[in-house]
Amino acid sequence: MSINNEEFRPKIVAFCCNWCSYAGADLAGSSRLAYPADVKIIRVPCSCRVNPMFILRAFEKGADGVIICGCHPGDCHYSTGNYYARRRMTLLFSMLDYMGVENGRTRVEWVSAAEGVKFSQTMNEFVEKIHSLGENVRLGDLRCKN
Amino acid sequence: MQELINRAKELLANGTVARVLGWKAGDLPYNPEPAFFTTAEELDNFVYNGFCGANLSKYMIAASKLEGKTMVCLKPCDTYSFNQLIKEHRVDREKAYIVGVGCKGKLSIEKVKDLGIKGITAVSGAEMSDDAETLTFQTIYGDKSCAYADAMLERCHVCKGKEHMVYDELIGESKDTKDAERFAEVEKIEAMSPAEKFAFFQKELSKCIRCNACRNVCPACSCRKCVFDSTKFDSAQKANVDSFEEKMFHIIRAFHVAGRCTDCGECSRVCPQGIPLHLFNRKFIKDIDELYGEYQAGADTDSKAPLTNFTFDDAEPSIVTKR
Amino acid sequence: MQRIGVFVCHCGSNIAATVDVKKVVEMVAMEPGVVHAEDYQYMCSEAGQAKIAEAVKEKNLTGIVVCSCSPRMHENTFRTAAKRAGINPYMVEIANIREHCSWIHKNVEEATEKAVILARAAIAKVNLNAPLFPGESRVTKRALVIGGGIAGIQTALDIADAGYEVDIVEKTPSIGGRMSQLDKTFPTLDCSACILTPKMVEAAAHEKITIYTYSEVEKVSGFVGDFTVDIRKKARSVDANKCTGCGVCQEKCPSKKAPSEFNRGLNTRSAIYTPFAQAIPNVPVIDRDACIKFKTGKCGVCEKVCQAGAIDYTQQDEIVTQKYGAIVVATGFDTIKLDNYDEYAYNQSKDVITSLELERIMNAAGPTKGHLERLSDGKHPHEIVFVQCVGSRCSDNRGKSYCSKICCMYTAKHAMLIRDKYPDVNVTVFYIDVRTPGKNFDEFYRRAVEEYGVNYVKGQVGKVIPQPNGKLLVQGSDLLDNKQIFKEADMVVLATAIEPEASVRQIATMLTASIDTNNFLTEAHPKLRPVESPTAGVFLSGVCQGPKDIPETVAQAGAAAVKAIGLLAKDKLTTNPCTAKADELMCNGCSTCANVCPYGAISYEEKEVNDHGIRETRRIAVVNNALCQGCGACTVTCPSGAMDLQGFSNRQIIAEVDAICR
Amino acid sequence: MSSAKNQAERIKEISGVNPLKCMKCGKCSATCPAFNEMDIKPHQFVSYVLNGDIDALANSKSLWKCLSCFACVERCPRDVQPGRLIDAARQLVIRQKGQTGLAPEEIPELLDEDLPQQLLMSAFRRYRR
Amino acid sequence: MKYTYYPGCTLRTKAKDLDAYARASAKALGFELEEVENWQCCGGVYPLGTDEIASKLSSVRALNEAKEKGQDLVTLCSACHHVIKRVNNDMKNNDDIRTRANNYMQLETPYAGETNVLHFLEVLRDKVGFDTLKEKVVNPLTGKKIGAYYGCLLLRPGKVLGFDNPENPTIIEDFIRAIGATPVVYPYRNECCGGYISLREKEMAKNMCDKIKESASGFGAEMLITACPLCMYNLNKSEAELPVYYFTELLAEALGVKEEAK
Repeated sequence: MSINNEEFRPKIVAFCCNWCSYAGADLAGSSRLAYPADVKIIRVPCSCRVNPMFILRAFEKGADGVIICGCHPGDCHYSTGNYYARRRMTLLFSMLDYMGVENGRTRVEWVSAAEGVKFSQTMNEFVEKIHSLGENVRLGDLRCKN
Repeated sequence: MQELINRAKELLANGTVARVLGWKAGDLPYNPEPAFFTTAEELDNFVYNGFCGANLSKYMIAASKLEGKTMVCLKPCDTYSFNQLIKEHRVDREKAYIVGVGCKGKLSIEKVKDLGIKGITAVSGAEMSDDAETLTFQTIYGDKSCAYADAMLERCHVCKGKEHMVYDELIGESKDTKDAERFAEVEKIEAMSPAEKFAFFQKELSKCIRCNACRNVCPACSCRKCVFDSTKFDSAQKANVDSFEEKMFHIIRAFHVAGRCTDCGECSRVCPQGIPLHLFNRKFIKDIDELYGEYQAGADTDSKAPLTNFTFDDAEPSIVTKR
Repeated sequence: MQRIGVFVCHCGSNIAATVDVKKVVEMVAMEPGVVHAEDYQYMCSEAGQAKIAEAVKEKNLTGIVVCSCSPRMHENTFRTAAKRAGINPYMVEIANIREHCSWIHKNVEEATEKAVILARAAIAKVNLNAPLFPGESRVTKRALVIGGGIAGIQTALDIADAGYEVDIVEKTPSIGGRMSQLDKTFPTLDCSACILTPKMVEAAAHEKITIYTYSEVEKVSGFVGDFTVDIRKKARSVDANKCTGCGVCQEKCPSKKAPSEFNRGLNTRSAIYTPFAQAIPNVPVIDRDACIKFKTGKCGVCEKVCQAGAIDYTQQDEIVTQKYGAIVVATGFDTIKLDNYDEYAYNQSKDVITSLELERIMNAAGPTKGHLERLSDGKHPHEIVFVQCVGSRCSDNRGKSYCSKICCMYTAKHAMLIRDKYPDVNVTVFYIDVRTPGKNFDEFYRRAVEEYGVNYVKGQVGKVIPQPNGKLLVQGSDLLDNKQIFKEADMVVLATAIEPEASVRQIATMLTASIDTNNFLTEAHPKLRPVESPTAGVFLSGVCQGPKDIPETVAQAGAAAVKAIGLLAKDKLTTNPCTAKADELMCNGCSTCANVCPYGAISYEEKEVNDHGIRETRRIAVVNNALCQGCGACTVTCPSGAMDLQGFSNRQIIAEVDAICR
Repeated sequence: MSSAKNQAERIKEISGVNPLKCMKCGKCSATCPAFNEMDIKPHQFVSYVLNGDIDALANSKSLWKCLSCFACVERCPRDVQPGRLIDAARQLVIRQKGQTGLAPEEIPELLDEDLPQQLLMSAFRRYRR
Repeated sequence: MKYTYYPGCTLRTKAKDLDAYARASAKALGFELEEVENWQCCGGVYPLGTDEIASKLSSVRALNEAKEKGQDLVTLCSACHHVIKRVNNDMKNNDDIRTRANNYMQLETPYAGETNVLHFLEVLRDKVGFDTLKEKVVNPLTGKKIGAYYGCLLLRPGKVLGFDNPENPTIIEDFIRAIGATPVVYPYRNECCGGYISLREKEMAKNMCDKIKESASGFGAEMLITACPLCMYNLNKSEAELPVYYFTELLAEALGVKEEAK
């Protein structure tokens, strides 16, 4: 099915909060605000549902970038979920950076249900960033393959 | 040491405790091991010296379920772990009679060996009664000696201090052995280029044989069933078809204990492959201190842990790229 | 293993034009667990749903994947269809191949590939789905309306008329809102007060309505059907039960220099005041910042002159805690500050005013008793210039990007009223576009031009230049004539952009209702659910949702009321079954999960368990399904993974990740 | 035509202005102190660029009348910045070989003894390449 | 306090007194102006084109010198101020311009807008403080009714220059109050004087300046003050009777150092 074997087609997983960014992605869709097909969205009830294991799992399975989108701080549907997510992701990203994994491969963005434009822009930027980083080899290869 | 034994016998005799949790001599002069003692006779095997690095807090999870109290010997740094376990309802404070034992720094046999001292038949200077300045070894190659500090575990060079956080009584003197910066090693890695960092960790992690020693010894890794043994994450397969666990084990383990790890250093101490595992935990501790305010797990039993807490204006995850 | 049926919707050409649906069917049919796959024109139609039922029967399906529009559109439709076909509704998953795929991609091959991947993820998830059964929660039969303007009043009246208790919380001393400040209304030129005050009185007299004025919502907890709200009743310093509303205190109050909020600061009021004559309740409040007694301890005139003994300087704020089943937000609007628009000289000249200030000037109860005069020298103006779109339609960060919607019409109204009452006054309106969608609106505007001779000039004003002689030189464009024109005016009226009342942000945060970048509250769906917030049990009334005029506001207020009534009419609500659940054998009882639960839904029990033959009593987390809202914060904080979220379980999400990254 | 299109693109590039953002309110022309001196008015620049009518712009005397006072830039509600468009059109002209808005031989008669250097400098930058 | 100082071409020739009064006043106020070594002309106008790099380099050189000295860069002429502040803004915020300019410059460490650019008036307002200035005035200009003439270049675009409210500025009025005189606010104080157009379009510039002066006189101003030599030149071409001074001259007078400057 691949379009062009030569071209790098990144695999990007986006975890989107059902109440804000998932709806923001819907709005981007109904407003026909394009972003690359490389982005695949997984619906979660809240950014605080995103377990670091999901992210590492994605990288291990060959993802080139993972983005987590939640409600703006202060606007969490469950009041406080995104605050916990913010701390968890900050620490996780810092650890990945510490281990030499390019920190552009992970991102957290707050996108509300009304921000279709922001959703599309964010995804375009993120895909561009992943393109500039190229294929993810590091997280898939933390142990020397011998 | 004798004072400890005497006190233990006394407590057993008067029925205050049903058993004593301490260390008994191993088959070599430098490998004492954790042990329960239930009679005065058994206590003749009790030892406490510079090689008693093991943190006994975790054994109290099991001991808490036993009939009667247990006298447990905790070094100052071990009491942080015990506090953390109280906080997480894993041990029962009422079931423990805590004897805070003095500590003058614990020794690493690996370090001794690295100093070229091998074939050891006897050690002196590791008793807790002296000043802990010099160690003398009888070896099959003759007598050798080294400075006590040169043989100390890494964690003792960044010692959290002489104070016990929780105890019923104190026996023995402690010494402040801190002579290095706690985060110096972490900072060194932080300063590397991404490629160097990656090479460093790839090299270290490649040594891992997944023996689970780090997990088993860790007082924070006290789960009844580890996620890595659970069917609920599809992360339990040991077969080669799924290499997820092997690659991510240490990151996840460090994340799971982030904000709960007291930096007791047991993981690095027990790793048979010599992987400096504390570097993961200490990175999280450093980040937590810098981003959310200084926090020492186990310093108390009621503060909110950094990962179950937040402020409205916490740093955004993008700070990682900016720092 | 599940027996899964996959149904791929064309959505007319919405999906089928960009996604090769046949190819999707072909590809997904090979997935593990899939025993049936088909495509259809409109899956959401009766016929489409019938196809699902048929396949369930024929192929003995245990799980369903629908590849269609967003689950936010039709998840419910397909769950209901599944239920009818005899499958647990929670065995349905939607692959969003419209909003997240066909609508944003152009290349058919790419879009088809993505659609297949999204379908695979949904299939992988359904393979791990388990039937779920919703519980029930009770509904408190009382509604809260935040804001006592025309929107809030109308909503409250409609809910109360249906027989439910309603509380109105209004932060100013009186209900009435912005509408009470208006002089006349378009497009029929009714007197605003004449049509508003009867409604205010009706609300005050209604036995089902309780009005808390000079009060603010302080804390909101709970969820749809069962909110608990703290209302702060600010100290009035006047005992409402004793006050007779005679007004003597206001007359005698020696401190009369506080700017009148009601008259937009154009004149002053006493420290003890009711905002306007028809205020409800007719009980004054003491403005403690302006009151001499509160500032110096010496005065007490109001206490002395009050025959009823109603003055109480010691009164404290009071917190009222009340339970509600539904909450309606009706917080309204304000005009923007003009500090970013000094080219119009609003801050430099008293004779440059906003339209809302003109309303007060035109009003008989206003600062000039209804006489049109210049605020600088009290002289009668002969030339008035109106400037449209001041701060509206600005994408340069100085103003608001949206059209404020009401300005074109009220400017026509002002122009007409001025020309009617003062035929000697020339009126010029600088406009960019005249926007008059609405019944009789364009006719109204044309009357201003044709019957009243208002001079409309197409072009924006660049600068208002105060002249040494006190006049204002208006420098503007006449685009149709391609000229720059200079007009000497006596007054300039700025059609100032409106923005949501500043307090709405805080209220939205308390309600966890989402808000857009302009601080307007977001609707659950922009077209189909325009008066509901995405947060269940929270409804939107009036300008807090978007700019609108009075008739629209009243209509929306009624709609919000109906939605609230629909909720209050139920005795029980079915709860979301996607709640957290702890595995007894894995739980450590460490309490970490309870620390992050925003609903206090997790408690601990000493429970006897049988762990592979070991019987012991353990401390174990137990989730209260009625309280749990399913956010999942606990699942991630649980170190052992004992806590999981039904419907979004660890294994399900990991399966989706794996399917996407395959 | 295609070269006009290229030139329009070039103007957009040099100016960094997106003329599509304009809502044709005329505030720039309402603001411009040189309005009466201009044949093509500030607000019209936007449509000329959009329509690709670059020849007319190049021959417009407006190019040499704009004061670069930035009043239109400051007040434009859509952040279109018409002043930048005018300047880009002027750039397009003076960058062509042999084109100049000010010939050296013109200069002596324009001078007087109070004239500040700054004026000459600015004028050179404006009129010449 | 020491500042790096960029005088600009005109202050070395036709507007020597603008400069001399500023230096004398600075001394009296206790700060020092260290002239940029071998400064080059700023070009007089900010190159608006997104692709113009070479014409921005002289500003970058001055900015970089201040950076290396660890000082703020002070300007006096409105045009220099406008150009240098905008170039600095580009160097800080425009990746393309920064990269290309640094490619030309070949500096040891690339320049990225680190220097803080201040107009002399901003130094008075933000560093010295108008209250302090008021205390140091020995010869208050009591009774003088003065109109501030801002012109365009100090104020616009407001977002980039961040000098003052571009439509209703107050900094020079506050300055006038600090030296003991009475400011006269008039609406044309931020209108253009004609700028460079006066080289050829003498009449056009004259008309514009007439309007400015008439407006100021109308509101009761007895004189105008300005920071810009070009504004000064253009305003003087208008025949309307209203004297124009550099603000530094009045400052020096108020501080009692006017004679020293000569």
